[in-house]
Formats: sequence, structure tokens, C-alpha cells
Amino acid sequence: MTAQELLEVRDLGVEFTAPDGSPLRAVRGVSFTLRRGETLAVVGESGSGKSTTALALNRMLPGTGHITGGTVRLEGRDLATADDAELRAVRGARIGMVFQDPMTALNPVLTAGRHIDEVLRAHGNRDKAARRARTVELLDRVGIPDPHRRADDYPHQFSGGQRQRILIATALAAEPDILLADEPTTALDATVQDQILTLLGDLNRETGTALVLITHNMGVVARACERVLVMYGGTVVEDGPTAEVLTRPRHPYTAGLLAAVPRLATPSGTRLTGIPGSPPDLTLLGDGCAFADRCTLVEDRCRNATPPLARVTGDVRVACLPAAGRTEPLPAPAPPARIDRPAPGAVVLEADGLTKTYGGRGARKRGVPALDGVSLTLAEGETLGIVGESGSGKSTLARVLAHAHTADGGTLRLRGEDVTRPSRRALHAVRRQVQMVFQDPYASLNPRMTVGEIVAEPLIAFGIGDRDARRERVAELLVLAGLDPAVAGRHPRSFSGGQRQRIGIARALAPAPSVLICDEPVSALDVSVQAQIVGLLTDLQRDLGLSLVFIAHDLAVVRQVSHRIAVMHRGRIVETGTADEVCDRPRDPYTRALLAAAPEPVPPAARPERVEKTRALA
Amino acid sequence: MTQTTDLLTAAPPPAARKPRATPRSRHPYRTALSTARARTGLVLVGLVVLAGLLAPLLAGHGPTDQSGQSLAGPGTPGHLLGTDDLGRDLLSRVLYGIRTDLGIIAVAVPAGAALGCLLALVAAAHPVADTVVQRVFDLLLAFPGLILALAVTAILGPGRIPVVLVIALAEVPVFGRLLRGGVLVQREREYVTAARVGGGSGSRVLVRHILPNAADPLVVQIAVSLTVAVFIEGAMSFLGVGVRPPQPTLGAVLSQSMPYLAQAPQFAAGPLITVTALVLGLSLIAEALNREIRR
Amino acid sequence: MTELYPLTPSGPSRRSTLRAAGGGALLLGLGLAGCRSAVSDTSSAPQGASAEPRRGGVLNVAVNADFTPALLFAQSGQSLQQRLIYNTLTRYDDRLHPKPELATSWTYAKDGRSITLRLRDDVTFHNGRKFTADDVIFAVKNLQNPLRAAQLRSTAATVTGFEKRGDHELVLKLAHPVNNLFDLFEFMIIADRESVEDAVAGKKFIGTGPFQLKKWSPGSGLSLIRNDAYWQPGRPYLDGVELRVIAQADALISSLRSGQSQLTFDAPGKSLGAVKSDARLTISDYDTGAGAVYLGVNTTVAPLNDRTVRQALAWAVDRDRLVAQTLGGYGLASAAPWPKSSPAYSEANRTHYTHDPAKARELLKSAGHSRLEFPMLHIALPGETAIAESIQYDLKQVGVHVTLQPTDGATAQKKLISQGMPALWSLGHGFAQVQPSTLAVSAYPFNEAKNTSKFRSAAYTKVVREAWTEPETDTAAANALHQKISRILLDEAFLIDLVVRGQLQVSAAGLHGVTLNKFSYLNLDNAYLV
Amino acid sequence: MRSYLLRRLPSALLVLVAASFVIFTILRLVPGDPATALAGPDADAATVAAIRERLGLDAPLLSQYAHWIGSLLKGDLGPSYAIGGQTADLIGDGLGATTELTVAALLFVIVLGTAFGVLGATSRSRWLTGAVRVVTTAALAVPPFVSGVLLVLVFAVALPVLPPGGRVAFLTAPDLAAQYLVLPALCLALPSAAVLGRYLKDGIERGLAEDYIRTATAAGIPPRRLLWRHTLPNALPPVVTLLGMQVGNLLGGAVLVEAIFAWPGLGQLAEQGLQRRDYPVVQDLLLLLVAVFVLVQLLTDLVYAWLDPRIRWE
Repeated sequence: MTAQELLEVRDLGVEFTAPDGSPLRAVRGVSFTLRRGETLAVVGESGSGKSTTALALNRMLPGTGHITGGTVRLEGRDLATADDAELRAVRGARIGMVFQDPMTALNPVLTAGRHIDEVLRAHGNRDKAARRARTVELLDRVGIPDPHRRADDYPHQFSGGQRQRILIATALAAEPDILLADEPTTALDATVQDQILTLLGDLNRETGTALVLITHNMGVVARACERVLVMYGGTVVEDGPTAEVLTRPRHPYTAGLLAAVPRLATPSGTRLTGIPGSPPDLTLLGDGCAFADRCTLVEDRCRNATPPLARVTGDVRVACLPAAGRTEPLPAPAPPARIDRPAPGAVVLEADGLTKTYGGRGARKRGVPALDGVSLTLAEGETLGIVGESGSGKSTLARVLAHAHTADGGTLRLRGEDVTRPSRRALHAVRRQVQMVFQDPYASLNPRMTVGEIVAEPLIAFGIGDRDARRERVAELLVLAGLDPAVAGRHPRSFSGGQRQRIGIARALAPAPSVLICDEPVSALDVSVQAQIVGLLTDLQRDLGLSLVFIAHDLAVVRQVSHRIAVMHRGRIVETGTADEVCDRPRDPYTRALLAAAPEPVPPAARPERVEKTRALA
Repeated sequence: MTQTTDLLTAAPPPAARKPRATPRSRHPYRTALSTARARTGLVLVGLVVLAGLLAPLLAGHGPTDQSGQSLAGPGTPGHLLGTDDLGRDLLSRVLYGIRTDLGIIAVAVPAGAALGCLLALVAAAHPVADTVVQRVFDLLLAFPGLILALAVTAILGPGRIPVVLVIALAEVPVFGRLLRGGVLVQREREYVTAARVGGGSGSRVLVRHILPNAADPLVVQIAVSLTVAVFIEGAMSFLGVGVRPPQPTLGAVLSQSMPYLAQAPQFAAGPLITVTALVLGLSLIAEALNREIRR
Repeated sequence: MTELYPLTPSGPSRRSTLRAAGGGALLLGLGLAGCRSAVSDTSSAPQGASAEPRRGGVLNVAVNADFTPALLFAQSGQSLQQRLIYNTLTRYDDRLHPKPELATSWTYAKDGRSITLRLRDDVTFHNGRKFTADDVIFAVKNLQNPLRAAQLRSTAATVTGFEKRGDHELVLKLAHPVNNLFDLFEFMIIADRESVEDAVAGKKFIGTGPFQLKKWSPGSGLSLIRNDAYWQPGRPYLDGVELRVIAQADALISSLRSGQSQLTFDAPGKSLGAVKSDARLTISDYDTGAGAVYLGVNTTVAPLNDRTVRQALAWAVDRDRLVAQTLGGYGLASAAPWPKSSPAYSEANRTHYTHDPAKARELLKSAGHSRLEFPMLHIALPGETAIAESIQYDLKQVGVHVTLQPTDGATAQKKLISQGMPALWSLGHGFAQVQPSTLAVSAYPFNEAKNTSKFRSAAYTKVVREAWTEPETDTAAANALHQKISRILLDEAFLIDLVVRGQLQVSAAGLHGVTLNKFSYLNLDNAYLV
Repeated sequence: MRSYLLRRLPSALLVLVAASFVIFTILRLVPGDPATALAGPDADAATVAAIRERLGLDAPLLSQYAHWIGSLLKGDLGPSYAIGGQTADLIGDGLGATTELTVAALLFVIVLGTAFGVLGATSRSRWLTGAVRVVTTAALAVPPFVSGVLLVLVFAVALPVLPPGGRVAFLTAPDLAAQYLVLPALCLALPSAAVLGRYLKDGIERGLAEDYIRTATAAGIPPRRLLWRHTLPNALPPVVTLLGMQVGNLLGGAVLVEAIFAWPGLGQLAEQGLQRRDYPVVQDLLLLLVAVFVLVQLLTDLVYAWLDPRIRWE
């Protein structure tokens, strides 16, 4: 291997032991090499094993995870068999890691500076003053303003983006050769994500630290990495230069994934083409291509033998038997199909100057208003998209509209009658009309109840039907939400994210509402699944004549599903208009910023030459 | 998020990751109780309880039958564990002692727990009620238990009632605070909002949704409290305000054995071993439940 | 280091290390390895092991309750300090013959209606004031004050006139003859009259005794130092006395076994086994008897109003087992209250009732009962409980089923003196060790006029009065009356005596010359440590 | 922080007032009064009546209560009825002794508890964790009145290295005082230490599973440091709350332990006072204990806030 090759992974295998003792092969025969200063993206959906692979590199596997085979050579030294002392020397010093959730990844009782200081200390820097200087320098480098003072602040005093920056500083403290970033921006807003990705890029260029970026977001891949590794079902299915892979995908999965990603360009009222089915259950995976079951171009041989990762053209490698034969790239996905939907009718829901402030109680600390005079209307059969970043008040709006919270001020009319502060009975009636789908499919389902009970809950609450009638209705609803009625007896815990969201939707539909408030219904889901859910919602709207409020932070999705879009910022609606108009001809600067930040899965035309490698920080 | 889901479906969640995704649909308590740790606990507790229930069959003598031979050593014909200072058979004393203790703690702890939870629910109803209830808890906690025991017994006269009362009173704030805390946490969970939007009335949401999820720590606490109860009973017997003599309790037998600790250690051994087994068993169960609930 | 426990040569070193470990655990930082030992520190006897009396040393006495200053002039739970700080006029020998203390001699008038006392003239109080007849006059008047709650108030009350003859001679005029005047003199401590209110308030204790108060820490004990101006030359031998309260029985015993204290009279019967097995401790029993364990009967509760039933109970209890199992083998199983030293004692009376269940059942049947149920009150202390449990079992054998009512001391006392007792109760009584008449006039349970058993009988009242007012000089007549009293007590059985207990003294082997007076006043005039 | 205290003050006072009522009522409900206790075993009605009058027990209850509260506010607790001496002195001495004992016990609780918790959570050797389990279980199973007597038998009687009971004021002779303290403090501490150990074990196990620990591990922080500097600080706040609760238990447990070790503290005083129905002493003492507990709660809240920056900075 040449000096360029820094990290070399050869058919790495990782297994977990399920509680029932059965083995679970999370990663199977993964091989790739990482060159000095290279930026490599590992992309995939839930269960693709991308994170597990990342964690396996420096043996950070949680719980029962263990490496079953293969080698991880860091400049020749095999980490798969290294002892603890060796590993500790590698962790941080040679391979730095950044994790997904900046909210939990920082120790709440240690100051920002202390985090970095600890790493420096752990790797042999004994001089306190020097460490302090270096700490400040690093914080400054990752863009923490006023680092001298902020070094002594605690994590909760920083914004999400800043925390991620601190994490990056921590990871880079000991000047590693590799920065392993596991979904570093998933929890962040688009604008912040943009900044972080820029930062990572700069650092890579300046320090020559190789970057391995684990993500599920094709946009991020396009934005940040030269090379991409597409994973599915624990194996690498495609490996090649980002530009090549994104434009001319060789593997059906890659193609499907790209097709499922909503593009800002696609006009309103079109249907996303998702990948049918859901990610494979790794406990059941046998021989054959893991994707076979969801693949549209599947052939018999796919099911029999595991396809090897074979070079097709240039330095593109694909693990697909048919693709190996194919010299031409796959046909580009059909342009999103328009869906025929009835034109919106009369106004159903009307909000006027809604205001809401939290933390009102302890008069000592009055919170900033979450809603600051929000007015909107929702027509029958219409989908109103609401876009905004975290803290923009969009979730509050959803809750106020659904009467989960009552507004402090303003009025809310349902079919003309004022329902801002309804009486008990009135509230009951309103809730039958207005239902809600929640963002987090985990948190919004009572873990102690079976799916059946959860869906039946509103029926009981609204006194709809007797026991048997309810049972039938539940089955009906489950089917409606695209679930097998047989699952009624199981607990939420045994479902995947997408399925849970379907359960949530079934529950919301139970009292046959006319208005459905969807608070970020898809932001917690994989792209392929996301497409399914969005599709489901649009279908339901058409079939049941629902009025939808569709809240999300991803403009592209919103544009596709919505008739109109309202952009929220700091508790206000800064811009409203038809979906296409808002996205094509934004008037408000904030809207423009959002559009600019939205990562698109199209490779940057040209990437600037990497500057001379240098160990020193700029 | 996706990253989370990733590990979830890819790996059985190590405690680190989001808990609710264990790909199995059994009730966590059942899972907990089927662990080796819990099984051992169940066996230990079971043995003690059984011994208590079957006392009349197992014991050769009445627990209060006295004889001339005081402080007979273990293995004395007719007295497996020997006799106490008044020539009563120790085995029977211990067995019936367990019986009495079980009778007490089986009433006192649930009673205290129930009352505590009730107060906690009242507290959940309204901020004003909350402050009042909390002050009540503070007061109960602040009152030195054993001194209270002395006073209560002086008022009510000796017997089970004061013992039960004292134990119950001690448990009220413990459970009350636990549940109150749990409710406050669960209240903010999204599924509760969902239930409210789903049209559930305040009481229904509380009972059907919040309670079952807030109850977990209570279940663990019960196991802990039972051991504490045995503890209190012993202390009260030692202070001479326990169950009316000559009825044996583990605590009573123990405290009677104290003067003879040097000459006749077997006197103390019986009850000590029993209590230890009980405590060990309960703590094992508690631990198992705790681990499972935490996942 | 004291010789209270023998040591292996390796002892001290091992000890100091262990001690350092123990102490060190707490005094992190204080850094004193091989520090002073709190163990050796506890008892301080003069060095040398000669057998004859020698000056010096501080005696640690373990008591289970602190004394109550308000009860200074009554007999209460703890009277040890009375004869340490104060003196009495006279002192009984074991045959109840008065011997001089502050009074050197005395003569009764023929009619027994007055007595002339001659007092020592060389006695001064701790505050330096001279002791005179006025102090005696005050002492008597003091006892007549109900607030003092003195048991012998009735006797004191018979003194109606005082006639001083100079500072050290005094005539007491009596309303009527009494034959327990010397009980009063044995009982009555002579306190400095000017500071007596301070005394009952617990502020100042000034007497003429061998020791004077250094410090009283209420609830935890007294510390006394030698009175160098004591009127007995060369006495006391000890430099000081510490009375430390150790309420808990096991703790009290450990304190003795570890040599922390060298003397106690509060060792409960249950613990005596541990004491006997300890070579460093000696047990001595004052068979003069200070009190007795009895089973009280409320004669107003049917069918206990039937004397036959009461007698059945008297037959039912196994007194010897009581002594053996609950009193550690010390005590005299007796149906009558009198100890051997009492003029009223007779073997016949003692064994009037013995353990005879058959007879008991028979009596019950004759009275028409086969099964009876009564509550029985007792004090909720380990020792008392054991006694009660034992009685309960014996009664059960004859078909009398008893529910125990463990009660704390104060409540029991209220019930006792307010006649609020249930059908049965088991307690202890005193005052049988002195003039028999005292028992009837001063010990509440026996009081002829008003007693807990609510027992009234003209005969009893009459004989008690006679016995009490019988001039002390005529012993023959007195004995006859004593016999009458015993008869009534035994036949009526409203108060069933079980065991006569002497004061039980547990002391370190090295302690000699300790005596108690009849009211359990500790006398250390001649005590010394070797 | 001041504002926090101010907010807590009213409720604290509320508790105290409520407590005073409860205490007063309970005491009056207890049968037998100081007079009978004082009158001695053979007193007659006249005597009792006289004493009742002297103690002002013939006054109506409300005025008695008023008088008590008045004396509290005046800061003059007056004389004790039965025990003798001034109530203030009695309680003062007792408080000193009990404080010594409780503080010492608290030290033991913290040291032992931490040991139990850390070993139980981190030790890899099954043998060691097993041993810890046995010890903690025993500590919870063996009541203090047994462990106390055992300790005395072993350390004071069998191999006399420590005194069996009694007390030397710490300030007068620290070295001796310490030796008097060891056994009672240990006896008092054991159960609480076991409880603390369990909580800590639990806390550490949770902590080690946290994301930020994963971050630190990935940065190559050595295990020992991970435990002491990164995990433990996060496990502490709840433990502090627990400790606050335990202080209550320790004060309560003092009644037993002080008896066994003849430690002249509040526990002993309370028992004596109750036995002799010494109203002033018992009333003031119980109220004091409640006050102390309330105070400790306030303190724990402050410490909690101090340990947890998220709260500290709000």
C-alpha cells in the first residue's frame, strides 16, 4: 500500500447478540480504503450498518457488538486486534470522532474548555497553561466567538450548532489523521448544518485531516465529500467519486435513494417515488443481495449469491450482479408524477393574531414569545405547509391549532365559530374535528399500550361505537394507514420508525377528523420511508377530503405536498404564498437563506484544489 | 434521529441508546423477573414467605409454650434451634415471627404506598394542592420515626396497629414523592399530548397513560420499602413498643436475644439469617426490575 | 493501663495499632498514630495491688436512669447519690437496729410520744456552715410538704412539735406513737436548708456527705469529688465518684465488662449470665431485700372480687422458675413481701403459696370458673416483659388467659396512683425491707386507706393502724401485729407477692467496702479500689 | 440563590408551624403527665395536684400552647419539668453530641457508600462485586441494635481496643473523642451507606451509558478518569438529595444507637423526656429536629444546584 493509504478496511464483519441470544450481523464484509486528507461519505438508511461500521473502526461498538472478522489497518497497524492501551493511543490521537446529537454528546457538568483540556491531557500534554492556550485556539478555530470567556461556559449555555463545533474542536484537539463524523448535522437546522459542513471542509483542507462522514442525507454527501460509500443491509453496495455516483448511480438502491430525495426544484403537487418495503431485518438476512426484496430490477441470481463489490468503471465499484454486466448507468428516475387533487374549498380553520409565551408561571423569567401574532387560514382539502427552523415556533403553532395548548391571545375559528378558549364540551367537539400527527414516532406512542389500544383510545374517548365496533374500526384504520391489522396486539416498541408513524396516523384518523395537523411527520424517517409517508398523507387527503397542516423544516418536502406555504421565523409568519411561488420567487430574506442552505443531492460543479497539507492550524 | 433508528434496528439497544426499541413485546416486568438475578431473589423471598405461611405445620411447638429448659442449645431433642430464655422453642418463635412480620408489612407498606400515591395524584390535580401535599410530605419525612413510634404506641397502646401505622406513615412520603416526580416527567411526554389531543379527559389521561408509565420506580420502591418495614418493626420491638408480647416477631426475638448474644448466639442467629435472606431476596428483585425498567 | 483485664504481652501493641486504625478512621488528618487510649482512660485506680484500704482513685458507677432532683426527698428510681452527698440521722444494721450517723444517741419517752435526739457537733455542710438542730427541724418539716412527694410523709407528719435544747440536742413531739420513726431517720437526708429550693430545682446540692457535687449533667450523670472536710476522719478513701447514666441494659453490662465502670446496682436479671461468666466481675446480693416482684389484682373486677379466685392465682405462679429464668437466679421466691431480714419474715409465710396448678384449678372450679380472661399490665422493658410473659404462661396453665399490656413507665405510674389499673398488673414494690408497718402506711399498693387494688377491709385498716402506732419499744406485741398483717395480705391476696429481690450489686473485683442503706442510698465511706 | 432561599422560606415556616401543632397535640394525647411522673411511685392525689399546679398543667391547652410558642419566640425555653436543669442547656448539650455523631456517621456513609457504589458498578471481578453485595445486604438486614451490640462485644469486650460507650466532647480531646465515636458512628452509618452505595452504583451504571461518555472514550480518555471526572460528577446530584434524606434517617436512628452506646445525645434526651413526660424538653427537641431536617433539605437543594451547572446558572 502506498503512503497515501491511511486506513484500510478489509471485509470487516460485526455481530451483535440479540437479547434472545440470536446473532445479528450488522456489518458484513465491508472493505474500503481511506487516503490521507480524503473526504469520504458513508451513506445509507436505518440498518444499513453505516454507524456500526464507523464505531467498529476504533472498536467503540456498544453493548454486545463485536468484530467477527476482517482487519482495520491504520498505517499497517490492525486495530481489530489491538489491545486497550493501543486503542486508547489511537482514539482521539489518530482517529477523532464526532457524534450525532450535540445535546447529549457533551458532558453537562464540564465546561467547553474542560472537554478539550481533558483530551489534551489524556494525550500527554502536561502543561496546564499550554493546554489552556491550545483550548482557546481550538475553540476560536471552530468559530466559537469570544473563546477566552466561552471556554468556561457549560454546554447548556451554547446553541446546538455551537455545541457541535465544540465537539469538533474536541475531536481535533489531539490532531488526529482521521475525523470520524457520525451524522454530525442530522440534529441541526439546515442553515447551521451548512455552516458546520463548511467548517468540516475547511478543516479538512487546512489540516489535511481525512474526513469520514456518516450520513443518511444525499444532500450532505454532495455538499461535503469527494468520495461516497453507499451501504445497505450491512454491506457496501456502491463506492465511487461523489460526482459519479450521484449523477450516474450504478446500483438500483442508490438510484432509488436518489429518486426518493425530494428536490427543491420539483413543483408542488407531485408524488415522490419512494422505495417500496422497508429496510431488511438483519436477523433474517440470508445469502443473496440484501436489496433483492425491494429491487425493481431483481433477477433470480440476485437471491442466491451475495454479489461481490466489483469495479465497474474508473474507480466506481458496485455490488450488484446485473449492474456488473451493464456498462450504461441506470435510466434516470422518471420525473415525479403529478397527482390530481381537488382544488381547496371553503375556509375551515382560521387563526388570527395568535400569541403564546411559555414559562409564564415563574414571573421571574418570562420566556420569549413562541408565537407572536400568527394569522393563517386553512381551506377544505387544502394542504398548508409551514416551514421554519427549530425555535421558529412552528411546533407551538401546531399544538395551539390542535388545542394541545391554548393560545395566550388572538382568536382561532373552526368553521366560523370561535374555538380559542372552548368550554369542556366544545373542546371535545373541536378535537373530534382537529387531530394531530406528531414528529417523534417513538415519544408519541404510549409504550405501555398495544397498537390496538393506542388507535382505539380516541374512539373510547369520543365514545364512538361499542367494543366490537371499535375493534373493526381499528382494523380498518390500520389498513388505511398501510398496516397489517394483525399487528393490533403488539407493542409500539416492536415497530420500525415508518410503521410507528403509520400507527400515529391511524390514531389521528380514528375520530374521522376534517383537519389534520402534521408536526414534522417525516423528519425522523429515512428518505425512502419518508416518501411513503408523504405519499400516504397525500392519498388520505384526497380520499378523505382532509385539510392538512404540514409542518416541516425541509422546504423540498413541504413544497411537494403543499398548496400554500407559510415560512415561520421567531414566532412570526414572515412569508406566505403558493408553494411554487414561495420556493421559486422568495421575497423574504429569511426564506432565501433557507433555500440557499437546503442541501441538494447534486454534486458541486467543481471542487477547489486542496491546499498544501499542513499540520498547523490556520 | 436516523442514526438512532439505525443502531436500533441494527443492534439490540445497549443501555446507551433509546430504550423503547427492544424488538420484543413482553412486559418489561416479566422480562425482569425472568432474569437469573430476579429468580434467585424470588426463591429466597418465596422460601421465607412459605416458612411463615406453613409455620403451624413446620413448628413442633406453640410459639409461646414455655418449658423449664431455658437457653437450650441447637439440636436439643424436640428443639431444632434450641430454646430461648423462657424455654420457648426458637424454631417456632422464628417461624411464627415471620408470620407476624409478613402480616404487618403486607398491610403497612401497601397502605402507606396507596396513601402516598393518592396524595401525589391530588398534588397532580392543582398547583395549590401540590404545595400543600408537598408540605405534608416534608412534615412526615421530618418527623423522627422512632420517637414518633414511642409516642404513637403510648397513645394507642401496644399491638400491631401502632406498628403498622408507623411503618405506613414512614412510607407515605417516599411513594408520594416518587410518583409525583414520575407524573411531572411523564406529563411532558409527547404521547400524553397525543392522548389529550385524542380527546382523553384529564383524569383518563392521568390514569390510563401517565400512571402506568410513572409507576415503574414505585414497583422497585415497594421491594425496597418491604425491607425497610422489617427494619422498623425490629427497631420498635427493641424499644419495647412493638407487637404485643408474647407474640413473636423477628424483631422481638432478636431484641430478646441481645443479652445472651455471648452465651447463646444461636438465639440471635435464627431471626438474623431469616431477615438477611428476606432483604437479600427483595433487593435482588428490586435490582432486576430496576435494570429492566431503565432499558 | 488497669489490671481489670489480663493482657497477653502482645496486647498493647496490637491494641494500639487497632486503636490507631479505629481512631484513624475518624480523625483523618488529625494524624495521631498510637494516640491516647480511650479504653485505658476509662477507669483510673491507684497503682499497686495491696489488699488493704488505700486513698485515691475515682469510682465509676453505672446507673440506668438519672436521678430526679424534684424527687430528691422521695424514694425514686435512683437514690444512690443520697448518702454520697448527704447524711441521715441514723443507719440500720442488718437486723434493723439503728446506729448513729448524724445523731449520736436518742431516747424515747415512756409513752413513746416524744424522742430526744443528740446530734454531732463537728459536722459542717459543704458550704462550710455548721450543722445544727435547726437543720433537722427543717428536714422533718420539709418532708411534711406534699410537693416533696416523700413516701414517709405520713410518719414525718406525726412529728407535731420541736423543742431545741441548744444547737445539738432536739426533742421531737409526736401526735401518737409510731414504730417506724427510725425508718424516717434512715430515709430523711439532711440538706442545707438555705439552698433546698435550689436543690429540688437541680441547681445546688449541699449536704454534709463524704462527697460534694462537682457537676451534674442532667440525663447523663453526676460527678462527685471527695469532701476533704468530711466529719469521719480519713474518709472517704476515694477521690471521686462518677455516676454515669447508661439506660440500655446491654450497654450497661458492656460498660462493666470492659472495665469502663466498676459498680452497678441496675444489672437486669437477663444479663446476669454474661456477668457471672466474667471473672473480672463479682456479684453480691443484699438479701436485706429492697423490693419485690408482685402480681397486683384489681379487686373490683369480677370475678377477682372473689378471694378464692385471687388465691388460685397465687397458687398458679411458678415463683422458682421466675427466679431462675427471668432474674438470673437471684431473688427469693416468696408469697409474702418480707425479706429474711424483716422482723415480719417467717418461712411459713414465705411458702404459704407455692407452685401448685392442680390446687389452683381446684379453687377456680370451686369458685365456679373453668376459663377466665384478664388483661395484665406490665412495664415495656425487656426484664419486666419476661416476667409478665412467664406469669402469663403459668396462669394459662390453670385456665386463666391473660392479655399482656406493655406500658411505658409514666403511664403505668399514673394508672397505679390513680387506681386506674386493669384486672391484673405485675410490678415491683419497695418498703418491705424496713419496719413492716412502713409498707402499709407508705407503700401505695399496700396502703390501707387507698390502694391500687381498691381493697378495703376494716380488719386490715385496724391492724395496720395498730402496728404503726404501736410504740417501737414493745417488740413482742409488734411481732404479733406483723403476723396479723402477713395473714391478711396472704389470705386476701389482693397483691400477690412473687419474688423478694435484694439489691444486686455487680462490681469490679478490685472494689471493696461498698454498702447500701435500707433505702438504697450508696455508702462509699469505706470503699476503695485496689 | 438568595431569591431561591426567599422563595423556600415561607413553606419551610409552614412546615414548622404545622409540626409545632402536631407535636403539641401528640404529647397531650400521650397518657400520663409530668406531674404523675414527678410525683413518684407512692404519691397521693394531693401531691400530684400540687405539682400539676406548680407546672401550670391545670391551665387550658390553648394557653399552654400559646405559652410554649411564646417561650420559643422569647428564646427562653425555661426549665425542664422532670429531667432537671434548663431545657435550653439540655437540648444544647444533646445537640452537640448528636451533631458529632451524625457528622461522623455521615462521613462513614459517604466513604463507605462511595466505595460500595464504585466497586459494585465498575469492578470486573465477580468475586469483588459479590462481596460488595453481601456487605451491603448485611448492612441493610442487620438492625443497628444488633450490629451495635456485636461491635461492642468484639471491639470493646473481646479485644478491648475501643470504649463500649459514652462520649468525650470532640473539642476537649479529639483523639479520645474519635475513639468513642468510631463504633456508634459506624453502627449508625452502615444501613445508610448501603443505600447510598446502591444509588451510586445505579447512577454510575446509567452514567457510563451516556453519549458524552462515548464521546470521551472515543477521545481516548483513560477509564479511571472517565469514572471519576466524567461519570461520577453526573451521578452525584441525585445522591446528594438522597444524602439529605439519609440525614433524617440518621437523626431518627440516633434514638437506637445512642441508647446502645450510651451516647448522651438528642435521641437519649427525647426518650427520657418522653418517658418522664417532660413536655418542654420533648416539644422543643422535636421541633428542633424538624427544623434541622427542613434546613438540611434546603442545603441539599443548594448543593444540588451547585453540583449541576444546568440548574446553577438559571
